[in-house]
Amino acid sequence: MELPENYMKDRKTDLGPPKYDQFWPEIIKNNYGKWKLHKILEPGVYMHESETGEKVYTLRCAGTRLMSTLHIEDICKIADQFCEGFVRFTTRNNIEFLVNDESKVGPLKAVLEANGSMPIGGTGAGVTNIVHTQGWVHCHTPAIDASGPVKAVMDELFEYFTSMKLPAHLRISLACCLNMCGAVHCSDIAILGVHRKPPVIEHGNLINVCEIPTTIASCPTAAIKPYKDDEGHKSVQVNSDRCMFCGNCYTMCPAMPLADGEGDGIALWVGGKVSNAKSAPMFSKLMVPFIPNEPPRWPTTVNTIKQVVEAYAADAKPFERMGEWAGRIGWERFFEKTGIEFSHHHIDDYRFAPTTWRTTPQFKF
Amino acid sequence: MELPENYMKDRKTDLGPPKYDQFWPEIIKNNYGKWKLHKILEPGVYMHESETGEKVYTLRCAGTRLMSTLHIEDICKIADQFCEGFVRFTTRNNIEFLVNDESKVGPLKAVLEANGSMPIGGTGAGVTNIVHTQGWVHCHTPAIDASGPVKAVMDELFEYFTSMKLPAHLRISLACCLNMCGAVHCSDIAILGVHRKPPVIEHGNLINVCEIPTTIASCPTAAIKPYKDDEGHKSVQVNSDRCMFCGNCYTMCPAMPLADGEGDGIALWVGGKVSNAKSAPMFSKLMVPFIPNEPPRWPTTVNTIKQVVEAYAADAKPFERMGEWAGRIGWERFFEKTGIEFSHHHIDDYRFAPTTWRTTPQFKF
Amino acid sequence: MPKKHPTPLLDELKTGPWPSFVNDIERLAEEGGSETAADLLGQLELSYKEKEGHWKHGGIVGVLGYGGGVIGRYSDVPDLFPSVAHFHTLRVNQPASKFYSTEALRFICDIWNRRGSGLTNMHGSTGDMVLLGTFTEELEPIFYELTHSKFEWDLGGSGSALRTPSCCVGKARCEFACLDTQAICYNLTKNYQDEMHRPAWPYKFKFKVSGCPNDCVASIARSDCSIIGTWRDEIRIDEAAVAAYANGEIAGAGGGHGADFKLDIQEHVVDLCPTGCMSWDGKKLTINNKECNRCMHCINAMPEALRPGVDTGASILIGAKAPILEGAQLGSLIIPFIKMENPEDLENGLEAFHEFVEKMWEWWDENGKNRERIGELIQRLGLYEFLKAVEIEPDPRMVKEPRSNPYIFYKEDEVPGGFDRTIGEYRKRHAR
Amino acid sequence: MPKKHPTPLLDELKTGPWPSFVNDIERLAEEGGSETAADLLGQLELSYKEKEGHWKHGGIVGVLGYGGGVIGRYSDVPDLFPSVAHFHTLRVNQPASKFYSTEALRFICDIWNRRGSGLTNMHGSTGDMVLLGTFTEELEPIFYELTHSKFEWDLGGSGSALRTPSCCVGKARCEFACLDTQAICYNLTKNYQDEMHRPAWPYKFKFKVSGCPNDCVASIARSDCSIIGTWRDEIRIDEAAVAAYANGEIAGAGGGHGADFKLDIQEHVVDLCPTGCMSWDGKKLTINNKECNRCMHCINAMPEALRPGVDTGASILIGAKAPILEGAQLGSLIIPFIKMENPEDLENGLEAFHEFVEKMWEWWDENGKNRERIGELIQRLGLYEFLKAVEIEPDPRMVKEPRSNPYIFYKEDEVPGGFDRTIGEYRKRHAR
Ligand code: SRM
Ligand code: SRM
Ligand code: SRM
Ligand code: SRM
Ligand code: SF4
Ligand code: SF4
Ligand code: SF4
Ligand code: SF4
Ligand code: SF4
Ligand code: SF4
Ligand code: SF4
Ligand code: SF4
Repeated sequence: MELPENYMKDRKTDLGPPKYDQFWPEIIKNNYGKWKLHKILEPGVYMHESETGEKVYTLRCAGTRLMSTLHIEDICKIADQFCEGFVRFTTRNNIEFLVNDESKVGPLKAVLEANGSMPIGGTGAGVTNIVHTQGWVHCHTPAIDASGPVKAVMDELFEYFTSMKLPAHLRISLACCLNMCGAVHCSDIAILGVHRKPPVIEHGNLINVCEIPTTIASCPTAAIKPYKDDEGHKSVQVNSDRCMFCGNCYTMCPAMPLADGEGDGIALWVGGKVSNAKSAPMFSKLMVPFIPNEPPRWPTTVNTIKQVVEAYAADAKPFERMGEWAGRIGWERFFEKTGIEFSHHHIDDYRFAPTTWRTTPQFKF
Repeated sequence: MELPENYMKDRKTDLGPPKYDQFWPEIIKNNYGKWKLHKILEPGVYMHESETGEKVYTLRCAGTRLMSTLHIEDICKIADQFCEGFVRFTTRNNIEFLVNDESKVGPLKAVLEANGSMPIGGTGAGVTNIVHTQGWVHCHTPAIDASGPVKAVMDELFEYFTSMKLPAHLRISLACCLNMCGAVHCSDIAILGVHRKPPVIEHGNLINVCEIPTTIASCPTAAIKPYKDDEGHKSVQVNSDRCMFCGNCYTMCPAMPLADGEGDGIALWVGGKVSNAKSAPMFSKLMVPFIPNEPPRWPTTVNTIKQVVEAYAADAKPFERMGEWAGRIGWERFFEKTGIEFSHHHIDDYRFAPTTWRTTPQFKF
Repeated sequence: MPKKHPTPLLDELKTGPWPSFVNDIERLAEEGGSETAADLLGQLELSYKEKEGHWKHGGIVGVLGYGGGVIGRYSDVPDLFPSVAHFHTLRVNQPASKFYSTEALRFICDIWNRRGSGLTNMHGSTGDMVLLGTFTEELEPIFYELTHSKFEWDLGGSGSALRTPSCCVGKARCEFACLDTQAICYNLTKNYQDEMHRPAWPYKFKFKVSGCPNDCVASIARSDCSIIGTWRDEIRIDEAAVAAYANGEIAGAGGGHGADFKLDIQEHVVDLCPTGCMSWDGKKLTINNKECNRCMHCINAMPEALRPGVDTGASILIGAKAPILEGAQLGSLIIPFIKMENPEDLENGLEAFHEFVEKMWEWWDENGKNRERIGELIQRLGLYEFLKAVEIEPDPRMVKEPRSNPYIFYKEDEVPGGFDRTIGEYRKRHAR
Repeated sequence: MPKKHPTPLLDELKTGPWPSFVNDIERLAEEGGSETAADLLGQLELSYKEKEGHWKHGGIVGVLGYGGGVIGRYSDVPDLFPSVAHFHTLRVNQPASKFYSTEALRFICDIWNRRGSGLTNMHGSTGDMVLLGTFTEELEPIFYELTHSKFEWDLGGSGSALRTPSCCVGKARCEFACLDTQAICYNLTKNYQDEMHRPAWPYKFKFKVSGCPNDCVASIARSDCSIIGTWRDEIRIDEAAVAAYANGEIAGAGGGHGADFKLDIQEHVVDLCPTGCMSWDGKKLTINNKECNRCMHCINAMPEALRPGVDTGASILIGAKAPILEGAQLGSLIIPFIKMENPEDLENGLEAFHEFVEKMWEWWDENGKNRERIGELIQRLGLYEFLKAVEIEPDPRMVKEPRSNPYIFYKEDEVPGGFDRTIGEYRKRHAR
């Protein structure tokens, strides 16, 4: 596009997104709201049949999410070749190619396989893409990288991406700090970046970049107090005993960074879910309080997840999500069967802590 | 006993209670720890069989709890006649007569029936005695009487005391104020005395009978503040908006009574349990926020309880406690089936309130 | 004796099938000639009219050397009802599980007829025999008579002290009992007499002992320290009796649902087992004991066929209480399993348990605020602080589920390099 | 182009079956000749070495008239990696449910190759297309190009504003959809453009729309206002298909457990129904729809035999969010059922819902503290305060169970006689 000289003049705002239906392939337009059933034909390949008798075939393949325009161009080429020039992305950042004829499935698969960067899978009772966030690629508050751990974990769990042999869906998410942009708080397995050192404070500069009252108010545990350093700078100080490393002060005040190579790392969570199928949605629960950052392939994290997935695969019943399984067998059994260690960090001590304590002698030896 | 002149001299203290086993009838002594099974033969009459082959027969009858020495003497006479001079009281204040021979059951029953004040019952899947507290008979903080409502309710539910046709145990408790000496917080049905007016304050006298700082500190919602009245008396005042009528201030300071004929009355609770059978213990939940005091027979309270018991009796499955029933059918159904009204007071707004909100679209129309 | 005060309202509580306390008090007033009973009825009638109680805030009364056991009570309308002007209560420590000889009961009645109102609670909610209503000057004489009797009665607890422990009937008459409930109750009461009679704590403390998870003394809801019998081996199965249940020869639930209740082993037992660890093929009942959580349901339903195991002990739950002030609490599981051997031996029985109890009290005493129950203190400082104080390792059995919030308070020594960092070092790597 | 920075650590992420973002970025650097991509890899390698991020706290950058849509970002090691000295992100509002034409995608790519890093997130966690990394001076040109294109792209939300709504694929390709998810999402986005682009609230606010309780867009966990499709009539049953499942002719769960998964209707469907409202006699599947809570499980398990009803609408849940600061929240059920008709009509569709939304925002705006999400405000002031503000009657469907604590705050007008009492009156009845 040719940019006019005064591009600030003729502005358009408040347009909102393009209307969705212009991006629908013919078969979707024709059968909107008429779908009758679906069948997953093989991992990553599923068919929806309409009341009109028409069928649409979807091939789902892995999206890295962090992707270059070159990769998008690859996607477009395939969509042009097979899908009337349309493609969609799923809510978990996979790529979906829709074709209107079964005969196109084979050739499309062949092209995707040939591409090498678009493995097919992620449907049904398996592991699909990991919802994740920015990590060291873009954000200023991360305790871990995002794309790196995701790649390492998915390499290890790849067989579950391309198969449907788990008891149920297994949804993994990653967020690089407690802000949890990955909304990992309701995932079967969650990978969370955590800081473990209180903010280090730039007394000489704080007053220039932060408002002291707002900074003090930002702390949920009231750990922050006003302070004047030796050189007379007005600043704040943190009572380390009360700091739980949430990072909210740093969000409000750039002069209080938390990041630290030794202090930061991963906490693993388990047993959350979002769907309302059978049981109501559940929060993820703490599984491993801390694993140090181990770039580039985070082996301890990867192996721990693998270990838990295998224990779940071996023991849960069909349709049983991770959290339903742990609930049924009891958390004492969960820790026993997965071989994960239980520590005092697993015992809640935040606002609703007492509601999580066991108030019955019902337990398993 | 002849009291010596100087009875303050030869004191004995720290004796503890008499040893229990001196009060055991022969058959208990002989079979202690050897009991093998029990059979409830009819409501209020049950037999325990020992590994030695011996059998003990227990007749349980209603205790009023508030009882005169004359009534105790009546009990003693019966115990002398049939039970080798022993008798016991249950944890719910019923009276138990134990006999060592089936042939004694009939005559003992006859004597109890003749007495008129010792109805037999209270076993198995029925209503047993109401655990209760002092009310207007002894305590200084009650919002209701205790013995009166208990009598009125038990008169109405009497058929369930003398039968075992409910789905499961139904345990009713009463406490005359939020101190809950009846520990009504875990009962199938609980009758609770509640105040609804903030304390009225005796400014002219407060400082003589209360410590102001302790009084202020006693309030869980920080509703109490220091105050000086027109006449210059140091006192406190209460922010009515923050008062939840817990009465803790009055416990600490006699110059702040809450009791009020119009303000006080009954809240009904439902669905608690103590035993660990099947489900873990549960708290009772609010059923009716308020019913005015209606002495002498508290008809609204009595009828409401009856109504709920009948709905439960008609709909619950065998072995299902009140709270298990409500949990299975859902609380929306509980209110529908019992005909009780749901109001905003039923929605928790105390410390753990958010954990009680429904976080799923799973509900019943 | 003619009726002293007319009681038209109370009179309406004289009819109906449930025994009438009004009749009983009136009988005491009339047949027993008790002025106190008559005045009590009079004052109660006034309360029924006004819908307000008429007792004053209790003053401090008691017996020498004890800080509790007596609840002071005065009428706020003493001119109208002078015989209840004082109406103090004595808590007499009941014998464990509340068996009495008639001799013992009559002894109490005799004192109480002479020196008190003749009215009692059999029993108070904590478990004491409650002697309801006497004057201040009678307290010491009553105490003398109680303690110098053949039975050597003593007072129970009140105030910020150990309260009178109580227990279920247990092995004395229950086949489910996994504990010597009376012996444990007696052991604790005798060992902690000083803690009971001389209030020295932030607030009250209660023990209750139930022989099995049916918890017939409601310990899990009503005692700071709940002791509940359980077992760690296998449920005993009598196969012949199982067959008899299946054939309808034995009424289910020990007859507790009526003699004609036909137990369906699948529907009423197996399907209701909370862990799903039972199975029934129409012939054989199988229990996967490893997965059983010992809830008691199957045993309750088939008491002639199933019995608790024989390697018995207790689960200890801490912190139950009524709602004042932070809301009611149930006991939290702290010791999943502990043997409770030789409680009859007051010196050497229950040593491990006593040690635990004393560590707990010490921590509470040091950290508790005025009127803070131990359960509330644990809520305030966190379960782990309590576990450290009583030297017990964290265990997943202590929680329903692990924490779901990410707010972990790491201590400095857990983090390599500690907490001390300088902004200079940081800025070397990260420009402003 | 030769490699600008050596990346031995990142190179280890090039192998393995999962697509490698390192390969992709490197390809952009090499094949696409992007300095930015090369510098990004260099800086990321440094982070991998030091285990610390190298981005500074974002400054305030954006486009004129908008308070959001751009996240400012600067490197804290700009001397080493000058091409990522600025690395701002644009959030481009995705089309509802994320179908694209290749033309549309290529248009974006073209701008981004010329004016940005060539790196994207397809998509961000909220749902936007995220264009990752550009310089301040490029922002307005990019915005001009986006808005003046055929597709009239616009930015999404950021800051204390309405965030970009998103939805599941819905009726476009899902037989379970009870809502026109895209139309609702579009309706809300279009109607609330001002709220999206001009942050004026205490904090962020998110809508997400799922067509059924499977909640494929995770709305109940991730949106302040979660709109979930449901129905209030009966589950449609195709008896022939039920028989086919019973005979093993159709793989269970839509084939999602593998083609060879044999569904056992009793074990896998009826026994797992959370309300126990189904029964199966080996021939006929019966659903007591009145007791169904529409969890979707049976439909998920037998999609060829069972379908949601046809009288459809939405359940509205409010308050979901991540843990900062009071702990994570799930949405709480506020409107059990509301029809969501004609969302295509931007003017007159969804009027009742808009009214609700605006009342909610008004209350939040008036009462919310800085950085307080609506869910936290409801926690702070109580659910009933919120209900009053949105004029919705309390309903037992809003709670898992009623309150169990006795602490009810009665208002003066609920109590006969009110709160004003005098001690004089009281003392007339009760002496001191
Ligand atoms: C494409 C997508 C919607 C979209 O708009 O993009 C989608 C599509 C389908 N979902 Fe989903 N779900 C999608 C994200 C989700 C999410 C959201 C998430 O994970 O963040 C959930 C909630 C997960 C959770 O509970 O934690 C989700 C929970 C379900 C469930 C409930 C499963 C359960 O057992 O709890 C079903 C039912 C089923 O699979 O039988 C379901 C079913 C389906 C069906 C079968 C619906 C249909 O008839 O077409 C679709 C194919 C399923 C499959 O992958 O096997 N979908 N589904 C999303 C694909 C994500 C991906 O790339 O992997
Ligand atoms: C006598 C007494 C113990 C005592 O030391 O005094 C006692 C005695 C028995 N209880 Fe109990 N329970 C006694 C109070 C309790 C309490 C405490 C309470 O209610 O305050 C509970 C907890 C109640 C609750 O959960 O709210 C209690 C929960 C049970 C249960 C569990 C029932 C359930 O379904 O949850 C059983 C099992 C059963 O009945 O099948 C049981 C069983 C029994 C058995 C069958 C035990 C046995 O084998 O002897 C006894 C006769 C039961 C009956 O009444 O049908 N007992 N039982 C108490 C009689 C109270 C009364 O006068 O009515
Ligand atoms: C007599 C008795 C009620 C009865 O009629 O049986 C009783 C009576 C009183 N209780 Fe209680 N409590 C009695 C058992 C209980 C129980 C039940 C139990 O022990 O199993 C509880 C609930 C369990 C618990 O401990 O939490 C109980 C929880 C309270 C509370 C609230 C404590 C809390 O932490 O929530 C108070 C308030 C207080 O301590 O100031 C209280 C206070 C009182 C006071 C002393 C009133 C006061 O504010 O000072 C009452 C004196 C009444 C009087 O004039 O007779 N009473 N109190 C019970 C003691 C008799 C006995 O020794 O056997
Ligand atoms: C880009 C994105 C992550 C991603 O990689 O996809 C993101 C990135 C940031 N989020 Fe987020 N959030 C993103 C979706 C989310 C989500 C998920 C969602 O919307 O479904 C959540 C959890 C749900 C929720 O809203 O609670 C989320 C919860 C947060 C929070 C915690 C909010 C809370 O109330 O708990 C913060 C902290 C804050 O606002 O200061 C935050 C803050 C941030 C900031 C602005 C960092 C900050 O402290 O200022 C991040 C900028 C990163 C960067 O440099 O690019 N972000 N953030 C997502 C937006 C992309 C998009 O528009 O599509
Ligand atoms: S989770 Fe934290 S570090 Fe990661 S993108 Fe969100 S705000 Fe940034
Ligand atoms: S990290 Fe969180 S807890 Fe620690 S000082 Fe900052 S705001 Fe407070
Ligand atoms: S419940 Fe309240 S009023 Fe009743 S006896 Fe206990 S303290 Fe007194
Ligand atoms: S009754 Fe309770 S809430 Fe009200 S002022 Fe007294 S202590 Fe405070
Ligand atoms: S608690 Fe158990 S042992 Fe004790 S009486 Fe009840 S059933 Fe028997
Ligand atoms: S005791 Fe309870 S958990 Fe154990 S087998 Fe019996 S019913 Fe099941
Ligand atoms: S939420 Fe329901 S309607 Fe939407 S895609 Fe998932 S299954 Fe289909
Ligand atoms: S939708 Fe859920 S609750 Fe309803 S019948 Fe199916 S499984 Fe049962």
